[in-house]
Amino acid sequence: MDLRVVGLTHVYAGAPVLQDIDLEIPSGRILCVVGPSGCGKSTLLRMLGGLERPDAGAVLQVGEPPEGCLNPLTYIFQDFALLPWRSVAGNVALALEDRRLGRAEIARIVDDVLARTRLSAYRDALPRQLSGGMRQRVAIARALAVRPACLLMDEPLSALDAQTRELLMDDLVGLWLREGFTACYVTHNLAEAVRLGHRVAVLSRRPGRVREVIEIDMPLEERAERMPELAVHERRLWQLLREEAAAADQELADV
Amino acid sequence: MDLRVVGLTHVYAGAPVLQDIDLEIPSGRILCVVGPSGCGKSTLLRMLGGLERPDAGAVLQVGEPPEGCLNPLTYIFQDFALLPWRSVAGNVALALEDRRLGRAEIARIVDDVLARTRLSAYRDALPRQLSGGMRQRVAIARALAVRPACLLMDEPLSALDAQTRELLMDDLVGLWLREGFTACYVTHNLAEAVRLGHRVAVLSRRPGRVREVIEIDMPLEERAERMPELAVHERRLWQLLREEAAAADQELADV
Amino acid sequence: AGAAAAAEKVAVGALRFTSHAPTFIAYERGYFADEGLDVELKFFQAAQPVAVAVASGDVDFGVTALTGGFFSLADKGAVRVIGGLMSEHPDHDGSAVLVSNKAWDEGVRSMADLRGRSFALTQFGSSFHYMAGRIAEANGFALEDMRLVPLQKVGAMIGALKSGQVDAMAIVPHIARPLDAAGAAHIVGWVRDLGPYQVTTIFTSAANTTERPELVRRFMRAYARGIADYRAVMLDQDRDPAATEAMVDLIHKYVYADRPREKAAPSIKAGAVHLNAGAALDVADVERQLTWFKKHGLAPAGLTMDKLVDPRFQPAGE
Amino acid sequence: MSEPACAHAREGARPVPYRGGGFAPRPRRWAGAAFLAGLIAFWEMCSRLGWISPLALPAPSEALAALRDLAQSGLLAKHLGASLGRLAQGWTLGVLAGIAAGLAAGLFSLARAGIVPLVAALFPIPKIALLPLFIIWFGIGEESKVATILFGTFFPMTIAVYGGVDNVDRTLIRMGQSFGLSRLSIIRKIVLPGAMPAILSGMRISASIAIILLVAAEMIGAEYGVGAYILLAGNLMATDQLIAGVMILSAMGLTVSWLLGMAERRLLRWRA
Amino acid sequence: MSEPACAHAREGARPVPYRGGGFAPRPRRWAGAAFLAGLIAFWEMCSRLGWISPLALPAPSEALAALRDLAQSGLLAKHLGASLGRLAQGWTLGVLAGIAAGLAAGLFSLARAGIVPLVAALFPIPKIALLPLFIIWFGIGEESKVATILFGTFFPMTIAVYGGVDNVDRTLIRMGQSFGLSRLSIIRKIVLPGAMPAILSGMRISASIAIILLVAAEMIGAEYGVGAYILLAGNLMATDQLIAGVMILSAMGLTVSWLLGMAERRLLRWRA
Ligand SMILES: Nc1ncnc2c1ncn2[C@@H]1O[C@H](COP(=O)(O)OP(=O)(O)OP(=O)(O)O)[C@@H](O)[C@H]1O
Ligand SMILES: Nc1ncnc2c1ncn2[C@@H]1O[C@H](COP(=O)(O)OP(=O)(O)OP(=O)(O)O)[C@@H](O)[C@H]1O
Ligand SMILES: [Mg+2]
Ligand SMILES: [Mg+2]
Repeated sequence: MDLRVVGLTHVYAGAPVLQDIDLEIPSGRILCVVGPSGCGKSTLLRMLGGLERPDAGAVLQVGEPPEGCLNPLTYIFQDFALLPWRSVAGNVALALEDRRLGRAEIARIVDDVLARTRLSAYRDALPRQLSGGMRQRVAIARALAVRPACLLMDEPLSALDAQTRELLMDDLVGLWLREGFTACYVTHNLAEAVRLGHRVAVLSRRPGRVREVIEIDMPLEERAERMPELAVHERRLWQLLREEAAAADQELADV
Repeated sequence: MDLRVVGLTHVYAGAPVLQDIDLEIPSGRILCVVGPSGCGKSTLLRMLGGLERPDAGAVLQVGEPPEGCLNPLTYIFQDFALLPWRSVAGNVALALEDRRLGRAEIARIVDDVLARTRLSAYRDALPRQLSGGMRQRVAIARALAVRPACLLMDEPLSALDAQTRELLMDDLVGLWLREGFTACYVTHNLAEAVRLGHRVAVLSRRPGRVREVIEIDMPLEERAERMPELAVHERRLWQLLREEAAAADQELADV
Repeated sequence: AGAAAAAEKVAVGALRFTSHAPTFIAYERGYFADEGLDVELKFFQAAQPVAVAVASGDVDFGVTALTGGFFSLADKGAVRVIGGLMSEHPDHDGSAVLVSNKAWDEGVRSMADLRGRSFALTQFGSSFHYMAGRIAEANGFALEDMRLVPLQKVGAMIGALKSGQVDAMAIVPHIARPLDAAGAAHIVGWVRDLGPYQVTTIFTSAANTTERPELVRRFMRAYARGIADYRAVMLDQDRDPAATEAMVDLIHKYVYADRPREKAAPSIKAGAVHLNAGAALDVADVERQLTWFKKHGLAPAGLTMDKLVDPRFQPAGE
Repeated sequence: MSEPACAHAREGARPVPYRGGGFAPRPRRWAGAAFLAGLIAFWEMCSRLGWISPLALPAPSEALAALRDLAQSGLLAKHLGASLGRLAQGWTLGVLAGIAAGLAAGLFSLARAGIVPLVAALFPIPKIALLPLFIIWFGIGEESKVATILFGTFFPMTIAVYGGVDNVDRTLIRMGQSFGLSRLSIIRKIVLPGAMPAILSGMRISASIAIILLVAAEMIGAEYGVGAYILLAGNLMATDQLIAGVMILSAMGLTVSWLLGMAERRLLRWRA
Repeated sequence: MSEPACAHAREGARPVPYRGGGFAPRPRRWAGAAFLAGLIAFWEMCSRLGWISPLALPAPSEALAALRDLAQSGLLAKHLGASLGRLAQGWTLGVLAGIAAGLAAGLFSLARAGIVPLVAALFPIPKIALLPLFIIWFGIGEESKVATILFGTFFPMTIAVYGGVDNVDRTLIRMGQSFGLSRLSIIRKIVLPGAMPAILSGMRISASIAIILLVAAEMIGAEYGVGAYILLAGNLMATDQLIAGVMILSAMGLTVSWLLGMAERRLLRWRA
């Protein structure tokens, strides 16, 4: 299932946020999106998932989601969006409850994803009893539980410690290798972007436009070992962002 | 004003979270704290700021805060803690309102910190109209506004884009050079830790203990240029955390 | 009458007051059953809802004072008066007129002194309102010369009188006497001195009078026996103490039932009132009342005696 | 959105299904007014066709005629003036006292221990049952009427406010403490605005209760007042006037609801 | 905490001042009961010393004596049974209908446009004023009594519930939609639990109102019932019985409040 963004434009209360975005996420590929804070990345992701209607343009899905996939387009929210009244297991189960799965099947899936996100010991804890990083892992576990065809991830690893992040990144790569999902991955961490993205789209400052899309050919599974070779891409991204920031500073100075 | 942590221990509902923590933050120094997610970093920070009472042990403050400092121990919360009903400027002003400053003085300080965090254009926006990164910048602006003697920062940069992060890190270094505040800085980003910390404390997995404290002698102002030299520290931290994670995995496997 | 076959179901609205005793007597002693009536008692907290319930057909018979609301229902063709029950009688204590200690100290000694004074009533259009009108009329001043204060409940009226917030009120003797005796207020006159007064009447729905006159007649016969029993014992309680105690026992089942009998008995005895023998109706006084209510805009102008009273159910004689 | 979608349709592409939206009712002013008007028209029709007996409910036109009579007699203004004065006093005092008590119960353990059971014990006491005692306590003047309304609004307000305070996000309070705000500042700037949705909801409820209690309040020696008018109409079984009086109360309720709706839109603008 | 603090005191060190805590009232069971008991004892004392005239308020001991008489006559159980039955029916129906209407008004624009003004217009209508009409509409049986309580609880419940629904975090709802939950699931699993604090607060208010309305409900043709008992006591000017009846109502209110407190602790455990 490919996703295609065509001429997408959005305006919040008179202020344009996204302008003429054209993007393509071919089936089984990961698109990373980077850009200055407030440039509209989260907004773009909401439109990809059908949670918001663009003012102009469209998000198209080409082809069918694969078998066994419970929720084709699945989010990981920037602010986690956990139900405070449900335990960790309950929050994960929520995503499965409308799917006509047996109780036992649900329990099995929940156990599985909690183990993969190293949360088994916190099954029955309430969100308020968890640390920030643990909450984010619950949100990731919930997303993994529905076997998504396309994952829409809004800085999914930002609150995690380096170690867990590394592990989950490996996990994501492994998952991708096994299941070949499509993904749009918003991040601020350029190392993450070059590690996970088949392509990296750089958005300009608000109103967000696509400034450049960088292709990275190296297979995902090799990247962990060949990080130094990726540095060139990281530097290129860094430079693009720096230019954006400089331009923004210029604007502010003009005001 | 030094901060000293003596034999600090805390238990949440029967489960120990922090155990026998001894730490020293000398006046004008920055202590970075790293550790696995859920090991009690935020809890430790709450106790440093007097927001929670430890079950045993104490947090001591040695000496007086410097002149002109409005709120000696100042937080930057992991989840921002912005008042949803106040505008950006109003949220920053909140911290100043109980201080017998004139209206004009408050407005001046607010303008100043909003400019420093590049939020001047969003003075009157409400939190719900801001992106995640912008919210975090508001929280930082609010903390800077009270000219703290000791900043207690809980992953203050995690939701920011690389560029803004770099700028704010420079800003923090600049601020520190000018005003020499004391700080306890919790982060998951090891690069940040070695860039900002005079010392870096590594906590073990839950229940958190101090596993090691690394001293970094290089002056802060030189670090931006001499990053490669810092790599050795970063690798050392990485290794310590990796061991913790391995041990945690071991435990989980045993369960 | 032929009771046995199929007793007719009849609902009677009742209030837990001693003045409703004939209802309880006729019910307990089987007088209704003798007439082939299968009576069900329905209890109310105030008389007006009984009239509404009769109008809506939920209840067949009730007892009420003549009030603005009742006249209005009669005018709508819903209810009709078929007999008289309680009345002021020269030989018996009826309602007394009380004044507060404050008014007494200011020199109010008789009903004539009530001009310019405040007078408590439950509601406008109630029988208390009418009594105030009679007092004014008999003493030669206008009703407007008194300040009428509606207080909804007898309890509230007494409270207001005791605390001197109103100057005067009219009330049944078994409340008036103890107040006077305790020095909480002063009796300055009796309503019976103002002339004959038909206080409460028996009524039924207009539909019953036209469609089931025979039933109404049977009810009235049974009711009259209840009244006769009551009069025989309660109006001269010392003549046959055993009968009196039996009557008190009967009434105590319905009135003051939540108090022990020994506490309830004095109240029941003191509450004995004058009831018209044979449920005879003082038609002339009813007409006088209707005129008065109409004059003060408290009854519909179009209401006639024909519409209000159905005289066919009056006993031939005592 | 439709054009590009069409352009790509032949390649088997279709727009991502829209799943968001909803759960955000927008005020539709005219719909509400039209609905009420329709309801009254329907009632009039039923009355005219004889589907509703005049004994059960007079036609709205009759009630309106009674209302016109009242207005022409000049008494409407007197009744309204008397009632609105009592309402304004009783409700304002009740709401302020309720906010104070609710805040105390929401903030202090000891206050909660005293206030919650007291409210639970005293709120269910019917004002009409206590009328005789009210007369002795507060007399038969304006005090007793204002007191009736005050007591009626104080309790629900207290409950709503402390429920709202309980629901204020504790991390915001911790934030205020960390900036060294005084207790009073925290209450004024964090707790009160945070509890504002519940306070407004409580004001909606207590305003209606205050209007209801007009009748009870004006049972005691009231010469003028909408409640007194209704009581008299009830005593005389003048159902057209009764309904006219009830319509005045309804109009008051609608006005208060409309004012509170405006206040809500202003004060809760920060909510999505 | 004290030992190390002392050890370091001579070096000029002092513990960081504790600024957190507070703003989290803990239930203190005994304090509440003790407070009420103290209040009643104080009242008794005032009565005995003659500071409160028996005219203004009978002593609690007299009311308790009346209560004992009532219990011994065997009527207490009958009164209580009748009233509790009416309460349970009327309140349950009113609460359920209120939750349904409140949810609808909180979720759908059109329902809101209809329900909000209707509630604003009908809630302020006093039940006592309509008693004559209630008799004609619902008769004098149990229906009219249950209906009185139902109408009294339905409106405040509706207001509380839609206020609560408005306050549910919209990002949680978007999350539910993003996982393709059905509308019903979102309402059941996200909106209802999110509005639960407001629903419980509304139940507190409506339960008290239901108890208040017992008196109004039992004005019409009630043979047994606490309200009927109070009305009779009022008619007969028996203030000791009046207060005894009021005490029964208070006890009911306390019981409901206690039950709801337990429900709150269970259902809202997730709150800090
Ligand atoms: N409801 C809203 N009303 C008005 N403006 C909004 C609203 N939501 C978002 N915005 C504005 O839209 C812009 C884009 O927001 P968005 O959350 O998409 O940014 P982002 O790229 O995800 O930023 P970050 O990296 O900081 O998360 C921001 O400038 C924000 O102020
Ligand atoms: N209120 C609470 N009740 C019970 N347990 C709690 C509570 N708050 C925190 N904890 C537990 O204490 C531990 C430490 O939490 P803390 O938030 O300090 O972690 P952290 O080191 O900041 O993690 P992160 O890096 O993910 O933010 C966690 O395991 C958490 O489950
Ligand atoms: Mg974002
Ligand atoms: Mg943390």
